[in-house]
Amino acid sequence: GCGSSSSESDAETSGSTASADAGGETIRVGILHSLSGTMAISEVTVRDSELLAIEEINRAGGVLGKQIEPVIEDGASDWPTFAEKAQKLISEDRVAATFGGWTSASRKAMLPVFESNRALLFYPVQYEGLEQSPYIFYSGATTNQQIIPGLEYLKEQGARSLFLVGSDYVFPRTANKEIKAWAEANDVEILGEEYTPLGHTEYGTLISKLQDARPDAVFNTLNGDSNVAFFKQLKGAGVTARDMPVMSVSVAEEEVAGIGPENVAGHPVAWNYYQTTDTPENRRFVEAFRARYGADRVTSDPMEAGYVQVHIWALAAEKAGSTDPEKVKEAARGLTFDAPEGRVRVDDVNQHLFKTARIGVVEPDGQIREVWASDGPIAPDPYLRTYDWAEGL
Amino acid sequence: MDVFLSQLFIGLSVASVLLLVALGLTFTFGQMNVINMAHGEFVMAGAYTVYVLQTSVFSASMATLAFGLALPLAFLVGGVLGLILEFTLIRRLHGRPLDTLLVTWGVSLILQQVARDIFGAPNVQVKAPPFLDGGITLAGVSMPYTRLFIIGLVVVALVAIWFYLSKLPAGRRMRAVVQNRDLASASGVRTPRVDRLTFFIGSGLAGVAGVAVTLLGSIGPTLGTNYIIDAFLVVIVGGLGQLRGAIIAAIALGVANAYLEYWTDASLAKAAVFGLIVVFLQFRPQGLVVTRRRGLA
Amino acid sequence: MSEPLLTVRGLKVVFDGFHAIDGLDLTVERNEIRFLIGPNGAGKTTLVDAITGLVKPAAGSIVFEGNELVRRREHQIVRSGVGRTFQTPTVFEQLSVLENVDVAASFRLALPKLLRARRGTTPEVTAALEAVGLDALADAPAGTLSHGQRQWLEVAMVLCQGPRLLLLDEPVAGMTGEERTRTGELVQRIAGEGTTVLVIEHDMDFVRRFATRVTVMHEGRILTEGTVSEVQQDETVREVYLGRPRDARGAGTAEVVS
Amino acid sequence: MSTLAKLFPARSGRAAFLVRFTLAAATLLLVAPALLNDFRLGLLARYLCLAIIAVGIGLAWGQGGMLVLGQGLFFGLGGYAMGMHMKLEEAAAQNLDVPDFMSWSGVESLPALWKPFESAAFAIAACVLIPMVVAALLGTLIFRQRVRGAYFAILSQAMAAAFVIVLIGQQGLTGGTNGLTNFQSFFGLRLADPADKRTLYLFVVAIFLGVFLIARQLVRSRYGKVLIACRDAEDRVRFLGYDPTLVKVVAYSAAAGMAGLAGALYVPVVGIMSPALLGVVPSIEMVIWVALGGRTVLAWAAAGAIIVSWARTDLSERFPSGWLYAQGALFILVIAFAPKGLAGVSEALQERIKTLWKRRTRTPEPAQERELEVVA
Amino acid sequence: MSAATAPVDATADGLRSDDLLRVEAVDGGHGSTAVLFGVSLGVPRNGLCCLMGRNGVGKSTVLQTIVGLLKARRGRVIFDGQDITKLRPYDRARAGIAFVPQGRDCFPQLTVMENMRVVQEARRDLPRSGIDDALDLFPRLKDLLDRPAGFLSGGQMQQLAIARALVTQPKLLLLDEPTEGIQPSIILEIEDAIAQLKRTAGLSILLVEQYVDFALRLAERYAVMDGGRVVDAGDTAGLEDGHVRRLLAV
Ligand SMILES: Nc1ncnc2c1ncn2[C@@H]1O[C@H](COP(=O)(O)OP(=O)(O)OP(=O)(O)O)[C@@H](O)[C@H]1O
Ligand SMILES: Nc1ncnc2c1ncn2[C@@H]1O[C@H](COP(=O)(O)OP(=O)(O)OP(=O)(O)O)[C@@H](O)[C@H]1O
Ligand SMILES: NC(N)=O
Ligand SMILES: [Mg+2]
Ligand SMILES: [Mg+2]
Repeated sequence: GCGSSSSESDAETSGSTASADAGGETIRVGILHSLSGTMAISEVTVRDSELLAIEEINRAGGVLGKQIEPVIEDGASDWPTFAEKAQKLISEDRVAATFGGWTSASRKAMLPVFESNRALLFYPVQYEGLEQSPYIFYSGATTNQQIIPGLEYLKEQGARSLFLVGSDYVFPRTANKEIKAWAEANDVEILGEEYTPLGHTEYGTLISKLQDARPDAVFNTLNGDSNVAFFKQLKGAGVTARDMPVMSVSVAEEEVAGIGPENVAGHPVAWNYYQTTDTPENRRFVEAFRARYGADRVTSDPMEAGYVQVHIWALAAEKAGSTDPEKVKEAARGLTFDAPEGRVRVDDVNQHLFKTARIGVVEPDGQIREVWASDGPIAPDPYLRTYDWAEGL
Repeated sequence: MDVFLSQLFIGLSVASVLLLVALGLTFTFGQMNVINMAHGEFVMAGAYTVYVLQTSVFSASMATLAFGLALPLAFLVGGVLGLILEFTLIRRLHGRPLDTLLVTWGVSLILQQVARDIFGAPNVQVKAPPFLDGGITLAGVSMPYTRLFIIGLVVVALVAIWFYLSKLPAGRRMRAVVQNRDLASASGVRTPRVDRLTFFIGSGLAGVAGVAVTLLGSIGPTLGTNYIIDAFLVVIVGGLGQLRGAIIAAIALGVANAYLEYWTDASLAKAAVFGLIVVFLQFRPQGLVVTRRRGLA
Repeated sequence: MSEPLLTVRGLKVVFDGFHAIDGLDLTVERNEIRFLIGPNGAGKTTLVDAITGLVKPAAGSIVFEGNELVRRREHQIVRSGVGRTFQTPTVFEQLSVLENVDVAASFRLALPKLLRARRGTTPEVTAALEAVGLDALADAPAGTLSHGQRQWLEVAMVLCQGPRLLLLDEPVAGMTGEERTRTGELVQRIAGEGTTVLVIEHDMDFVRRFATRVTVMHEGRILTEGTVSEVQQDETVREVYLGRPRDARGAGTAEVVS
Repeated sequence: MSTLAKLFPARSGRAAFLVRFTLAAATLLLVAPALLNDFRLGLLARYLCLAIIAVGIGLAWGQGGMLVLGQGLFFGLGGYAMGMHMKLEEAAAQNLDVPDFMSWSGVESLPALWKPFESAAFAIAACVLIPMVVAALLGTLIFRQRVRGAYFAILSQAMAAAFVIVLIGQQGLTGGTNGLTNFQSFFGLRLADPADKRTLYLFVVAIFLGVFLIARQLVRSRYGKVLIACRDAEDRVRFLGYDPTLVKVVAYSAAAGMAGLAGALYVPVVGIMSPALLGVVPSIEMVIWVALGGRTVLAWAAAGAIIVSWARTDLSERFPSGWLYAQGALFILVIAFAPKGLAGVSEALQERIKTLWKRRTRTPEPAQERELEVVA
Repeated sequence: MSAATAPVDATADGLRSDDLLRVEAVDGGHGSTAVLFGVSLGVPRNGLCCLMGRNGVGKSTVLQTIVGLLKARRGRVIFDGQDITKLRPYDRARAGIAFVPQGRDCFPQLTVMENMRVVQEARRDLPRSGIDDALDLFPRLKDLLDRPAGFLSGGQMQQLAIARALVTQPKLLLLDEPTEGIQPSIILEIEDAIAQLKRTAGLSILLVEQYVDFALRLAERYAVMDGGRVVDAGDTAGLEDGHVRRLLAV
């Protein structure tokens, strides 16, 4: 459907152009992920789980009695393209909501588009916090639901010194800014902080820096392909999880498969969900996913968040009796949903989810075994207002 | 640990990967003047060859055998892809080197998408053969077997290529065709056959490089894009079609990068190396090893 | 007393240890047509290359109208009044014959003037084209010219620049007798108009007809210098260059139809 | 048919050009705004920004033979110059010390590099002059050493790559991978307002047409011929008394200025400037537009940019997961099989039509005519 | 008018049924530019045909069409009884045609020796002694064997070009202005060499040459071109003195 609809363009009404078109037979929603380029590796899996959720909802009768029709667009791992496609989904396809993005860079690019059109974006990936757009729902973890528990866990395990390794973009840099503040307050020494460009593959020098610095643990915010190179070369250099555990916040089941489980086995990760998470909802989710996409596929945290956020939008729309963004926002406040990761709740104010933090360890079979979990869902705190050490960030 | 020596080793191993990718280019770019942007995708095809062998042909316990067989097979896979490219497109582009860049760029887009459709967008995994686990420590420098293996592979490839180019009639023919196609043809050299063979070898080497890089990094549709620019820079700095130049250039770039990265970080080191290349070309505009010519070029 | 137009002293050009020019001294006076002959590989083209900046001499000096040329860049040498053609003609194949000559003729224009479009044809361009007989082909792309036509075009291009020293590297190679005569007459006319011409040529008949003075090079040095007949009588010149005519062929060895 | 023939005469004389130019200008200024909705008109504005880059590439590559594979560098310099100014204007409007992204990376006071961009005049001049000066410097270094052909191509590509690496690495200064986003206004135009966006569109069209005329004059002038001469036999040009370095630097620098200007317009039109727009991949694509349109014909170079960008938008909307095939195939087919690009295709078509027309109107011309031409 | 495939009158003398090479009513040119119009000529077995004409009349184009670097648009090229019009250049070379192009062509970055070896190795049937034989004809090359050919002087390169052609031990040698840029004494030697090759190796030669005397001394057959057509052709025996000169002076 390419809109050559000049009649639709209503030059009279200036200002908000988004008026989710609820008049048709179906309700259109946007699915906007990178289907090509470096990030496709991660993002297509999220698209898959979002489509799964849409199918489930449609099978159960749809939303407001109408079927949901996904409009899929390719963000092409290119942030400006995300912005362009978001605009297209809003003004031409008149989607009721858009599910999309992975990197914080893509989200930052889309943010002004959604804000100026007063349209809704559901964003499924853990991120660095310090953001709260009224038109974005954040269904991945913010810092205090993933990174801080990860740090606390390392500290509990006896780590007194850390080395920070990350990809060179906004998420790792901002996250590390927070980590350093935390470390200072917690008497943990930061022995180094290194960034490599997205897609970097040569980690020899970085590893020798790690070997020189001898930290108790490494905190890893690398994203995408780089993780594969990093872990393979780390193992090649003879560094094991026992010598120097590497806590990752962007390595989930999907990435483990690409790295090769034998290369990451034993290293800890921090997320809110694993394929092994033991809830009835998750058993159903994994089964449905495999039935739909093949038994060899794995599920992961961002995939689960993608799946969950579609359901949350559908629930909110039902509750509001409309797909109008303002009404959906209103209805979503405090909404709960029994997700594969356990019960989640939409925060009244900041539109993030209450989520349970889980630390896991990678097993040689590629699955992740949970070794620690928070007592119930943690309230999202994107600006870390409840932490003294985070003042001035 | 002695930083100087360990960075030297890291530099050399970076160089070996660069060189392995660049060697194929000394054929297709250096000899035939084809700027093959799809070379990286041939590397990727080599990497997927290992994956296919390991997952679909051999059982997991036969990783070593699969890996060993992958070397010749990846050469063939890369080579055949190169042949197809030569036969369908490159053939039409003689004397338009800059256009080959643009056309093969289109080819590389398509090959990436093909890989995505066949193997899926996510990375796949290859098991290193067990005998490459671990490493040795010499003079305080730890040398992973994987790195040593790649260095060894490069040395073997280099010797073979040197012999081919300078000792075998086929190599001479190859150079003759590049330098004066019409004259070679009118002298009885079957130029299309020479072109195809050149492209086959160059692309085959890319396939071999693909096998090597599975030991170090990710295997995914965009694998090739990581290496392609650096590899071209090696060829440029070395001097077009100059084996000796490419070796020195790869080592210089690899080692410079290793030391610079140690003192700064990966981004700055990379930018600095690019800067150094621009400066270097001020002194040696034709690269390290120059083929001089008389009169007007 | 007027100083010579061109003075070359102690010139050495070395390629990888091979001395292509080996301590050469040469003086060219104003308004002469000087011929440079010598065996293949004697270094004639290399000498022209050195004068025009294409190769850098290892030693020696080249003084043109009182200015040292060594170490100047090619275009500066041209701007100081030295023009040349090439043994293998090179023209701008995508431009028309007329544009080729026009580009050559505009070389002294400053950038702002260059940025204006060409309107019509300047007299020097027309004259140069007529002089070489390419006026009929003015609008043809230079890429479609034959070998010989390209040689003519090259001559037209240097002609319209009005150089004070013109270096021609085998300008009549591949031309028929009639064409040679025309070229020779053209050279004479140019010289008459105040341009000194240095011609490299192997065609002895052509040399005989048009040379005022002949310099013979051998192995990177000047072997001898003199009038045509002086040079032709020289034993060494016969030995290394002319060869000995054999009875069976009569006197003319490589005579062109005239 | 005869009116058509009048509009598109075989020899592109002055009058013919004026007709075509007026037609194109009218289409862009009057027809397009009437037909397209706000979103599509916004896209067209974006394509026109890209077409400005393409005109520059047509000049440097098509006429001057320099395969500029790193125009992203200059596009970025212009874009960032404008983006920095707009960010500062906004920060001032919101009473912030520094733009939003700086505080995310812990930069609390405005870096010295940013200070001059508070001035609108400086920013506007910088958009064009910084790229031109940088190009002149780099160009002088590179061309003086006679680096050319594939060497130049790959070197220029490496420069774009290095620029992107630096941008990404200096997040506090440049916004890193994100680049600069979230702009609200451009010299008083509110970017979210459709009426203001239309004004912006018209502004872009005007600049595009102006740039095109400048480039055309360069090509038509004597300088343009010298440039072609440099492209075809640079070394020979030296022996005509020109310094090819200078000749090439002028075109390179002009192309850079155009790319910079395009970048400056791109920021308000699209609302983002990021390294993703400037690296190796986008830079190669810029050249592909030109190759596809026709490298030696400026108008077709610009058309190439518009056509390819439009095709990309359209294909990726129709086939979100398969559009790369279509795009790749398009590149391959046109460049390999139509070396002169769409310009050549259109020329051949016109030729075909003309002969058909002639054949129908006149008696077949004697086969001799052509031969005599050649022999004469 | 050139629709007639039969050779026009003037060229009838230039073509015999038993000629080693027969060019029959060939039209040809460069790309879209037509240059040749119904060119017919023949090279007798073990003989020499000399092709003459002013600049730009199409002599080189004829040679390039014979070796296959340019396509004949009409007409046929028959070599040794075989129609080679459709063959690729290398197959024509293998059939026994060698070509010395105008303007000093070589493989510039190969050494003089490699220039010859690459040609010799291109085919299995060529003996290595071919190189020695060629060097014996041009002894001055022996001092230059290791020099990259691109560095040679114009005359040196021309000698190499002829030597390289001889390495293939051809039946037919096409020489495009071989004396261009060669010093007088060597022209004499080349003349001797050609005569000797005709005598001892049974070589046939098509020679493009501006030095009429030189050419006519060696030739059995001649052809004169103008405007892409053969305007006169025939045997040199009994050729009235000055006939050719008059034709060329048109
Ligand atoms: N770049 C180079 N490297 C090595 N040798 C060279 C180079 N340039 C020229 N020579 C050698 O220098 C010598 C002089 O060459 P040059 O071209 O000047 O001779 P020439 O007198 O012009 O001869 P000809 O009459 O044949 O044109 C030759 O032996 C040639 O091989
Ligand atoms: N590459 C080309 N493209 C188009 N036309 C060409 C090309 N080469 C030559 N011609 C044209 O073909 C005609 C014949 O050229 P050719 O080279 O055969 O002449 P020639 O008789 O060998 O002349 P010369 O004695 O100057 O070498 C000329 O008029 C020339 O303009
Ligand atoms: N939010 C992330 N992982 O970029
Ligand atoms: Mg010479
Ligand atoms: Mg010729």
